[in-house]
Amino acid sequence: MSGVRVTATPVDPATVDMSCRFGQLTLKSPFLAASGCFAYGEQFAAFTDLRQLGGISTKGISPEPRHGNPLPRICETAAGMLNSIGLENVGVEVFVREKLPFLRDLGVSVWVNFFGVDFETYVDCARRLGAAPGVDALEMNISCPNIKKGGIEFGTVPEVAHRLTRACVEVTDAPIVVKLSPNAGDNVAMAQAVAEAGAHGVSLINTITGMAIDVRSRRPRIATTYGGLSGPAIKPIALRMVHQVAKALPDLPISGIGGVYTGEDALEFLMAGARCVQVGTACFAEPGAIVRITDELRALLGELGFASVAAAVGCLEPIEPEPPYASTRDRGAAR
Amino acid sequence: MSGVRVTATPVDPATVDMSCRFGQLTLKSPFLAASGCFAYGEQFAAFTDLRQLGGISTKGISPEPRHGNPLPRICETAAGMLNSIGLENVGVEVFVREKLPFLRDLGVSVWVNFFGVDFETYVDCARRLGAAPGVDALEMNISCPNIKKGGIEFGTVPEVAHRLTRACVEVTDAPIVVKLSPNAGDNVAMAQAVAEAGAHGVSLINTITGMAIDVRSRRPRIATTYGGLSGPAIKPIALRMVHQVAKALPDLPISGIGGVYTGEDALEFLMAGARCVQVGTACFAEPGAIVRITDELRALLGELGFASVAAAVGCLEPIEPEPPYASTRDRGAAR
Amino acid sequence: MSAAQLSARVIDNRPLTGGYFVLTFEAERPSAIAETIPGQFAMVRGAWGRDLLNPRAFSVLHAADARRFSILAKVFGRGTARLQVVEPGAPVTVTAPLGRGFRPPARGKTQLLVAGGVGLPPLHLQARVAAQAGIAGAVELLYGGRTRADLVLLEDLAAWDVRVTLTTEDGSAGERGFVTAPLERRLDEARARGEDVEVLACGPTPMLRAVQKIGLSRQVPTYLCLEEVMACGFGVCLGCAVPVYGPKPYRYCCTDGPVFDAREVRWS
Amino acid sequence: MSAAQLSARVIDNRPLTGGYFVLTFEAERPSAIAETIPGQFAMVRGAWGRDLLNPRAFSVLHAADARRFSILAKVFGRGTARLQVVEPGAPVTVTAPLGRGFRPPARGKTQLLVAGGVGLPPLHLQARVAAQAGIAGAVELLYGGRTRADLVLLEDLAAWDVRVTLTTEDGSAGERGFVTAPLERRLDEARARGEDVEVLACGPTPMLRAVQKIGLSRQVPTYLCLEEVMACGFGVCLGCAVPVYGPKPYRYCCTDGPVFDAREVRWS
Ligand SMILES: Cc1cc2nc3c(=O)[nH]c(=O)nc-3n(C[C@H](O)[C@H](O)[C@H](O)COP(=O)(O)OP(=O)(O)OC[C@H]3O[C@@H](n4cnc5c(N)ncnc54)[C@H](O)[C@@H]3O)c2cc1C
Ligand SMILES: Cc1cc2nc3c(=O)[nH]c(=O)nc-3n(C[C@H](O)[C@H](O)[C@H](O)COP(=O)(O)OP(=O)(O)OC[C@H]3O[C@@H](n4cnc5c(N)ncnc54)[C@H](O)[C@@H]3O)c2cc1C
Ligand SMILES: Cc1cc2nc3c(=O)[nH]c(=O)nc-3n(C[C@H](O)[C@H](O)[C@H](O)COP(=O)(O)O)c2cc1C
Ligand SMILES: Cc1cc2nc3c(=O)[nH]c(=O)nc-3n(C[C@H](O)[C@H](O)[C@H](O)COP(=O)(O)O)c2cc1C
Ligand code: FES
Ligand code: FES
Repeated sequence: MSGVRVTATPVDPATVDMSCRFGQLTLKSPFLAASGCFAYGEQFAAFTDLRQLGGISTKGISPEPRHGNPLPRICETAAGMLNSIGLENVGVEVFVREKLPFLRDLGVSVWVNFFGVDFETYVDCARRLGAAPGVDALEMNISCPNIKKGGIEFGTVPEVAHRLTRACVEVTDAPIVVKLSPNAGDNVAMAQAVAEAGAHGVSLINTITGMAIDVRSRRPRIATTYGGLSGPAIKPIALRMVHQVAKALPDLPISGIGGVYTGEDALEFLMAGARCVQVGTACFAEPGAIVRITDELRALLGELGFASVAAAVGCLEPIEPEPPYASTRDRGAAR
Repeated sequence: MSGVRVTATPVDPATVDMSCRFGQLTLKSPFLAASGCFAYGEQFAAFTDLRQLGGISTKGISPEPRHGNPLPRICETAAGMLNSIGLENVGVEVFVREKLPFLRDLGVSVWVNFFGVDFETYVDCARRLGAAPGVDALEMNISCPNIKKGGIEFGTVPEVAHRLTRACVEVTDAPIVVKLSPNAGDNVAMAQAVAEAGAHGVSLINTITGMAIDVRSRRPRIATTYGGLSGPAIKPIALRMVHQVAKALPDLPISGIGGVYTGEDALEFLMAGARCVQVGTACFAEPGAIVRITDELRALLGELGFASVAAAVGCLEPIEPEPPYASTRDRGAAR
Repeated sequence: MSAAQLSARVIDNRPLTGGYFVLTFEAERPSAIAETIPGQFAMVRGAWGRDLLNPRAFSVLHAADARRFSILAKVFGRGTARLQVVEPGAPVTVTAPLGRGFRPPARGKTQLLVAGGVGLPPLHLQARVAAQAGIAGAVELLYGGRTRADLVLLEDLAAWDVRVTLTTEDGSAGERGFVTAPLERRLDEARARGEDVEVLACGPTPMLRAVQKIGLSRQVPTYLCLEEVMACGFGVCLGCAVPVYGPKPYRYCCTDGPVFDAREVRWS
Repeated sequence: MSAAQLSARVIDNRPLTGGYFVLTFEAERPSAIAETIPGQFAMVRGAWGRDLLNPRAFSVLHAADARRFSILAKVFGRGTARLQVVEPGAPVTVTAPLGRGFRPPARGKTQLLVAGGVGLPPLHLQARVAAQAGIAGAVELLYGGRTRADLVLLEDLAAWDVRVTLTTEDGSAGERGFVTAPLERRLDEARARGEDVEVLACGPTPMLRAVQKIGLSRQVPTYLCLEEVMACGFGVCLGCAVPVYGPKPYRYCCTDGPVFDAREVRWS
């Protein structure tokens, strides 16, 4: 069977240090609920122990409330799903007044995912949310594939992303984590640009623009024609992007996102260089998914001899080279 | 249930015209075997009736023979697989002498997939292959994620792709179909660039660069660290790219590729605007896959009232708008 | 909300006519499932690996106790196809009970239960509730299908003494045609008699659209149990939007519904 | 090549000790499976939807006739986990027989069959062939496992009168240690006797590497049945490369192998 098995003496899972450092931020677990898959958290209280999470990234917040897109908004694809919700949200004011207190009281890291429809509204959003008590970080979504006006260009042109990030960083003390678009040509350039602009870290990846067609109605399965692809289908792409950025910018904290369903998936992201991991689509079928995944990671880290989450971050090793090829006829094929 | 069902009177599948026009090329069926998934065709003769295919795209050919990459070269992912074969091939000379005659005698459309390691070798390859008898089209792979030297930049910078395409078009009479990279930022710009350079059509998509990690060996599952993702997982992304290019360049023939496993998958590509469809990974688990998929498409076209493959191409319709929203209190919520 | 995520096992898979089947589950631990209100639903996902990612929504047909409940289904696509062949013992993940159901039956008022196809379960449960409350006369079922085989579980309704009117498109059982025809007659009769009626409907969207028109034009209180594609079922993905009139353009099938007042649904 | 794509059904799923199980399939139509040479394999894929995309390779354990054949497996990952629980009647797609097997047993020459874990099937079949040819004495099985439960199908070998040497790492059966110890002793004995021997081995890569060293150092003809990750199994994906010495740096496990001359494998 392929792959040597690194033999490290197992560690008692109970003793594994699950805490996670993401730049200045310390999380008690490396798992956050991914934006848009956890709403504002309340609904999950009925299903799972929210206090066991490392943190929660909220549904994307805009300065003004937004209604969503026409339906259908979602459809399933092979090992994934498409969505075009339209960044529906309650807006900054209602969020701060009605949603934030609940999150703050959970004692988990609160990342407020936000966006604007243009430069000014991004900055305005960052200022107002950053000033709200109980916000641990602002996750700036410059990568939403579903919003027509604005959005996209911020996520694809490094210079633009740099200017936007700098402007937001300047109006708040809250650390800003920029969520990058997998649809951008060059993620390393994007990450570099926002890092130089003062971003605290980056989140990789958002959904990948995709499409599905209902051949019987001859219509797209998503009202807006295209939607964002999420789920296990995109994991290999997300993992590659995380690894590329981690290699190029080893000091930049990365929050790995994309198709995480098990503790093993999460460990792949950590080994690739992510400091923490977000879980999105998995929470739909199984509201308690993150707690299960956390237990699985703890057990796996113990089994593989990692004393802490931190020890696993970026520990990927290169494949050992094959013995040199020589067409030595004497040892050559017999048959 | 979502989606109106377009009610067209069914057609007897036996009478459905399965022939397919791809620019000047006429194929007896819209299905080609995708490059690298069918080798040079011989092996499949034992499993399936090759004469039922519309065509075959060969393993990528380079001027000189190439050995492949170290192992592991493949691994499975959710609804997909990663590969980094390294464009191993027998080279132009051996291909023309030993492989081409077999393909020519099948009476299916022979697309020779080719690449070079730099500008000159691309052009040299196009000249020599284009001159070989029995080559119906040259599929220029400017998008291989696995080859270090050269390759990638040709597939990501429109100007470079334009120059390369023009140079190849000038040295051969064989129609050149350019296989684009899904890793490029803007596929429409790429398609436009190669179309203006004289490309006969484009193939969309090649594999998407991805990664997987074996957490027990702490090593990548692919020796070259990254590999190309194929299979149903990428279908929504491929379909979106085909649709984007078809909308922007309605006259440019597109060969749709990515995760096709059933006749319904193929019909989605046709409706999105592809003139023909290639099947790759599906041929591994089921060497007879293309014949099955062809039968499924024929039956489905009949059921849905399409008299021909051509009638289905680009027939996607927009979703009908919802009745206007009015907050008419009188009709407002009762509960 | 008193819903919970449950690990359950299939304990029975009973095929009926017309490709319908009744699946019965037993959860590891008790939950509020026994208090399910007709129209409330469960999100069900089998051990489907990573291909079928999302659970599927099914109205609760009956909850025998706090651990055992059943659904009525028919093969529609890939998920229901897998459920149709599950063997007893197969594990499923369930979140239930979800959503808002129908208002309860009440003496002195007649609820006309209009069912089509897989829309039967909520109304079948409503009839059960009425019967158990000793007011079987407060509900009447109008039940339509393409053909006789599409009309299932009639024996229960007979046992409960619930008045049932059947229609089939091919006339193989009951009256030939759509279920909306007897509905209109019954409503006219009620108006003539000055009878206090309301309409509760669940079934294919075309049927619900017709029922909406009929109910609104006659100004009879009409409630529709809707189906939308759902990813979560508890209000977080925002995928199941329903276009409505009112303060906002959309409400959510899974949390505001699946039962909606016909007046607010923005369709026709 | 006489291989074919076959639609088959599971007709038996027999659990053995140590988590091993024997699956028997029956193909819809006859094929060359009955002529399988020991070491040749089948690519097997169940009705796995779109999640597990590729078939899995399994050495043919035995082909009773042109339609029925069986494999020996153990749960390793996701695919074998699904196969372990298949019920009779479950459909599978099979391409077989594939690859090049071992050279046949012959009078006057002793083949030492070295097996470890799931590497047993090709050697078990080789022993069967020898026994059926009435030359059971031309083969000897050296069979190693972690513990007694890992050693399966011994009853067959006993019935065929094949000489068997067992080893277990914990000493629970046969000699304590690795199978390579008795192999070295046996080779020394053969050299002393001037006996004509060759080594046929299949098992975990570490075992095969050790066998390669032993065989090469003693210049005994040694053949290794290798395992590589495979997508197709018939030479088109080029995924199953094996590093070799010779005219080219790689050959293919599925078409040039899975049986390779130990001298050409570029490992140690
Ligand atoms: C509140 C609610 C209650 C339901 N109760 C029942 C019930 O009691 N019995 C029953 O048999 N079915 C019921 N359904 C419908 C059931 O959820 C769908 O049949 C199921 O989702 C289809 O899944 P599938 O995997 O078979 O089809 P898929 O392969 O998932 O989908 C096939 C096609 O149907 C569309 N689709 C998928 N799910 C839905 C949906 N929920 N609504 C509309 N279109 C959809 C898909 O977009 C696709 O075009 C209910 C749905 C809802 C929302
Ligand atoms: C020629 C040949 C004959 C074989 N004969 C048998 C047999 O008789 N009985 C038996 O039980 N098994 C046999 N195998 C091994 C069997 O194919 C693997 O156990 C199977 O592929 C693992 O699949 P899985 O889904 O259980 O594991 P997966 O979940 O697919 O893989 C788990 C891990 O194993 C790796 N892996 C997957 N397949 C292979 C492989 N073929 N070789 C090495 N590593 C792999 C994956 O990369 C992954 O890291 C044979 C393999 C080959 C190539
Ligand atoms: C229904 C849905 C809504 C989402 N909404 C947002 C959002 O508002 N802001 C954002 O940055 N990402 C959003 N995402 C993207 C997720 O946060 C995550 O990046 C993506 O789904 C990949 O992770 P997953 O595969 O674990 O779901 C959304 C994803 C889904 C499925
Ligand atoms: C093993 C393997 C080898 C491939 N080799 C080539 C190649 O040589 N040239 C090329 O243009 N595409 C190559 N491809 C890409 C396929 O032609 C196709 O574009 C891609 O796999 C997506 O289609 P699929 O999902 O149907 O497999 C290869 C794909 C696979 C899986
Ligand atoms: S199904 Fe997710 S919000 Fe309704
Ligand atoms: S497994 Fe595909 S070439 Fe060997």
